[in-house]
Amino acid sequence: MAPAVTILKYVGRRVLGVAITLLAASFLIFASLYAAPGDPADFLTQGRTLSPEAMASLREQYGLDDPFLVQYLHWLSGVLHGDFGTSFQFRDDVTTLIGARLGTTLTLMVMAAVLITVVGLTAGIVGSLNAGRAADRLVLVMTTFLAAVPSFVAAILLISVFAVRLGWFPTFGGGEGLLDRIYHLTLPAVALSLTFVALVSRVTRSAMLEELGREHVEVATSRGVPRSTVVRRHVLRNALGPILTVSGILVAGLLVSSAIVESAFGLSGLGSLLIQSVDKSDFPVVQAITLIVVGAFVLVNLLVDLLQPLIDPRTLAGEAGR
Amino acid sequence: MSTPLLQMSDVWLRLPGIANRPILAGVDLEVAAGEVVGLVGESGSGKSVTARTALGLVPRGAQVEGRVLVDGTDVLSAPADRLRRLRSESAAMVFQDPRAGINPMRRIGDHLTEAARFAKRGEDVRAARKRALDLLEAVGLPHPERHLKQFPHELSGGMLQRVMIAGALMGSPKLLLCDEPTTALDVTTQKEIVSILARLQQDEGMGMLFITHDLDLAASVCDRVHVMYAGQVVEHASAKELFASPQHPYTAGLLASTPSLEVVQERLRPIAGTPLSLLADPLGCTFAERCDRVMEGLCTTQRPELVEHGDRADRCLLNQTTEVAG
Amino acid sequence: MTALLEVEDLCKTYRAHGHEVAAASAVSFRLEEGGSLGIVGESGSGKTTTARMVVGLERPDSGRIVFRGQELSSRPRGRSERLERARAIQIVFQDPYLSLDPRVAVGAAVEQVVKLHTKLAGADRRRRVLDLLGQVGLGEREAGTLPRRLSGGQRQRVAIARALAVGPAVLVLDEAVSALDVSVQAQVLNLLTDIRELTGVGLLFISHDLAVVRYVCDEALVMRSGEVVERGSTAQLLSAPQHAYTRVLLDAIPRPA
Amino acid sequence: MTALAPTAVVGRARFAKVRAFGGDWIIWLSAGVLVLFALAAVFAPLIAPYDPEATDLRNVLAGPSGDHLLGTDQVGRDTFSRLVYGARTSLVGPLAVVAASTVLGVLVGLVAGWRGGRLDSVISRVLDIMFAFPALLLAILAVTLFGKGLVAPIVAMSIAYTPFIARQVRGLVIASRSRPYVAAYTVQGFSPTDVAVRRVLPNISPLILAQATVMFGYALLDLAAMSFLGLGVQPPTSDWGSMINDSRGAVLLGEPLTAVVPSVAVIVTVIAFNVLGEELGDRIARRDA
Repeated sequence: MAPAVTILKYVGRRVLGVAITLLAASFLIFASLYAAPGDPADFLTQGRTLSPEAMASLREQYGLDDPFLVQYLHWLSGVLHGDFGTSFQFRDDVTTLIGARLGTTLTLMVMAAVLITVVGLTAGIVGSLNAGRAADRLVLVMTTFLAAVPSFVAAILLISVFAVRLGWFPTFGGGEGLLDRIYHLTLPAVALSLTFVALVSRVTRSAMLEELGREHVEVATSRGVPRSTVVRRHVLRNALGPILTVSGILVAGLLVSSAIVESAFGLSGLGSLLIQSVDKSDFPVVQAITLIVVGAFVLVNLLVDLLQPLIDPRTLAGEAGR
Repeated sequence: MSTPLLQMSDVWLRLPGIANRPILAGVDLEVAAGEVVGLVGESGSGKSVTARTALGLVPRGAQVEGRVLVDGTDVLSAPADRLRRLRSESAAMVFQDPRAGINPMRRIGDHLTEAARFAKRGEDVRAARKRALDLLEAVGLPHPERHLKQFPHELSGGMLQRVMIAGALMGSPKLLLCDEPTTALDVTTQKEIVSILARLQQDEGMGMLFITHDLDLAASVCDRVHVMYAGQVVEHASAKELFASPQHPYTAGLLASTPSLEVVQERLRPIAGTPLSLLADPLGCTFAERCDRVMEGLCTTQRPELVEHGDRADRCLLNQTTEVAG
Repeated sequence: MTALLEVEDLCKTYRAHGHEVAAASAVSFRLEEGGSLGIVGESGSGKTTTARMVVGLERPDSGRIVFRGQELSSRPRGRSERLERARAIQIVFQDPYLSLDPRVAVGAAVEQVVKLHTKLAGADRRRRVLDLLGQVGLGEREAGTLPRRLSGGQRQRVAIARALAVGPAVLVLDEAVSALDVSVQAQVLNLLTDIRELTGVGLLFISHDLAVVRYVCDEALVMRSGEVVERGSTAQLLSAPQHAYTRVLLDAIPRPA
Repeated sequence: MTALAPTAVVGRARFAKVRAFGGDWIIWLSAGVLVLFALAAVFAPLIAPYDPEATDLRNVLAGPSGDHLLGTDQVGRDTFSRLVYGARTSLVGPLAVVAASTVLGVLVGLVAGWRGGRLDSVISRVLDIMFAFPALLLAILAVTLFGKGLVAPIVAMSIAYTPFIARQVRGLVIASRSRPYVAAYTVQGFSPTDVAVRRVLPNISPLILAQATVMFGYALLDLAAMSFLGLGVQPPTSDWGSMINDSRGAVLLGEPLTAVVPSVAVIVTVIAFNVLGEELGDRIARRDA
């Protein structure tokens, strides 16, 4: 095993990188307010008449009379304390609004993630192990098709068939209690996952094929190691790195696609809140959700990075040299 | 003489869609216990494919004909299970590039003991580990205990090739196939690896097939040497005879092309042209278009057979016609 | 008398895996007009780093490269200095499959070099290109061919023709025949000998193969871990090696029993 | 022809590229579909039988007939005409995004990869930060700030797609930089800019083109999503994404045709772009193998 110093260096470098990225991202999101046409205060109120208290709290939160950098630091310290400000349309704490809707979105994400992992990986593995045969061609044709089906089309078609025509699933709503919620979220999760199933299975298939062609796989075979063992211990194991990396990048798309799916199914989650807020120019909410999505993406990828050395010991070898 | 460990007779291998000519065109080859047989030739001659075919490792889509017997088992028709047992117990292979041939994500110890743990059920893991330690020592690695826990990237190419050899010997094979085992290494490392291989071969009484493109190396390592060109064995003889009096123009050409350390050469006499393309499939002798002694009208229309002359053989119409004439 | 190429105390250190590796430490040698000098060594000996510094692909940490009495700058400024440096030294690399631009046909590859370095145009330029290809045994038929349609030996001939198109005084060959089959290698070795006689170009021939170096070169250096351990005429290096490492190297070369 | 090494032959035989669709027909079909849609977009006024925005409340959600080839929508507009006109907004948007992000990405990637050093570190760090903003999210943020319509999402997505091209170009350039043929150009006296722009760039451009082709499909999906969310193309202008959005009520009434028609158009176009991009990439890979 690599010395502790090396591991610490590796982890430290990644965590530092993530901190810089998050800081820069938060700055960009805050500064975007100034890219909007007009005075920030006018933009924020959009001609609405706010109560004097609300107006005061708005000026206070954004510190609109302070120098720019002070405004940013003030806002940032609020965010770090869990204070995302006040929503214009709901006249409520953004944090409270988001908290109320997080459950639906998280359940949806978890269900989609399970579908993507199980179906995507399986299809990719089956395809690669049968390269050139009928099963592989089927996987390729299916994934070519699914990768082109946008989540809102999938949503509409699933509603049309399974909710309207067959009546197996509800058309709208998030459900109450865990089981009911899962029942309500089944179609949305399927709609959300289709494209990603295709992408993950593509990546899995090509990573597996690449590993299958390696000489050490032939060496293992030449030594009488059974095929299933070779596939498990050398091919799949070695292919995990690239699969994980691509999956990490896909997380960004998944988070944003959930906005579409939630809108299509009338679910009350983070995504649909985002769209509503755009419609009402509710900047504090848009700002908060943007930051959460970016943060989630960055953290998931940090996790992927931290897992890499466990898969490929050479990852740390590069670090020792720095 | 006992039955050979490896016996290939009239082996053909075709790759439709990729090559127009057969990759192997009627290869005959025997390796007996305690014997080191060399296989030399340039790239594309079919040396590596021959060794892989001996273990039943044929490329997907390949059409194979002929008979390949390893230690009495017919490799080409053996069921998967029998083949697996043969690979883990009777025959093993050392590959050219140890960096590519050992899984970079697993420990050296895992590479060594894997076959024992997964190929044969119920094998004692501790016994496998003990044997791995012994073998690492036998191939001259300084810290066997530590190496077992290391990853491939922590070892040099020469050390890894020793690991590869130790891995091949884990199942105590009777037949060892070495596919250019030193080509990726420096000469000083090559010398060490070759002497390790020679010592182990003698100690264990293994039969060894030694593939190389280096004629001098083949001459120094092997008892008998087969020369391959375009998928055929064009000549074979004892190492000494082959280098002293090559009978096939290709063998002679190879020797004349090799710069020497001993003799001052005014000018090398290379073979003209380039090795036969996979897309070409000439009617006559595969070497005819490069041969400086080609007999027009004969060599380009007639495929020579491998004809024995005493304990050596060659595949050249020149030698056969002079024999008929004389 | 000034040498064609004089290399003085070239040093280059790399940082890798936390520690410093001296790829070349105080490498010095002289190549006379029309001479041929071999550099022999195993992997990691610094022979390729030396070659790359000599042709300007790598900046030495210290040391001088003097060409016909004039020091060559390690980072040429401006067009004329660049072209001047190019005309001093050219190089042929090891891998024939990677050393040619895959997009450019053989004739065009040579022609663009001729165009850069001469004022020749039209039919004159084409004649010059065919001349150069002819020198390496290639004809009009190959001129229109893309590199991927050529064999390894043919590609290496093109690489040589392209280097000669500059009209260099020194040609560096960095393991230029190592990747070739024996029979093809012999063809290229003979070609190099012919070109040296014909054009008087000085050869800096880098190889791990002592027998090949002996065939091509009058003199040679033996390198190990970035240092020159021995230098002398190739005949003397082989028959009476002075340094222990040279003897180890010679001893390791397989000879027929 | 090249004499292949035997091991190379073995490797190729075992893993000869398997394609979903055998033969070249799929490429021609994809190209044909795209040309067809492009022609429809250009000649929309000549092809469409009706004004795509003309409503006819006496004839809503009609099935296909001689009068209305693909039926009508919930306010009686001719679906076929809207499909044909919709090709304009649906294709022009992605074209703008892909063109802008490719030019920008090539520029940034080439500079970073070729110059290397500190400049490269800074650019790479900036690209990392940009990667954290998914294209759709940036488009949504842009709409919040600049208002609904096509312009804000197109600008935002052009920026969001840039790092994909930039990172690819940077990687390819760094790989090329150590290639002997590039070193040879340098040694022969060609100027660094000349080598980068006129020698290296043409060699990697087929791969960039392949990537851009695939990106076109994604850009189309993202822009259609914006229109579906009501944030992109605004009514009554027709667009495939907003057509699907408009059809939601009809779907719930059990009339899915108005949803199916634009959906098929989106899916077929994206498949065509993906197939073309992947085939292009494969061909380059096989050529270089």
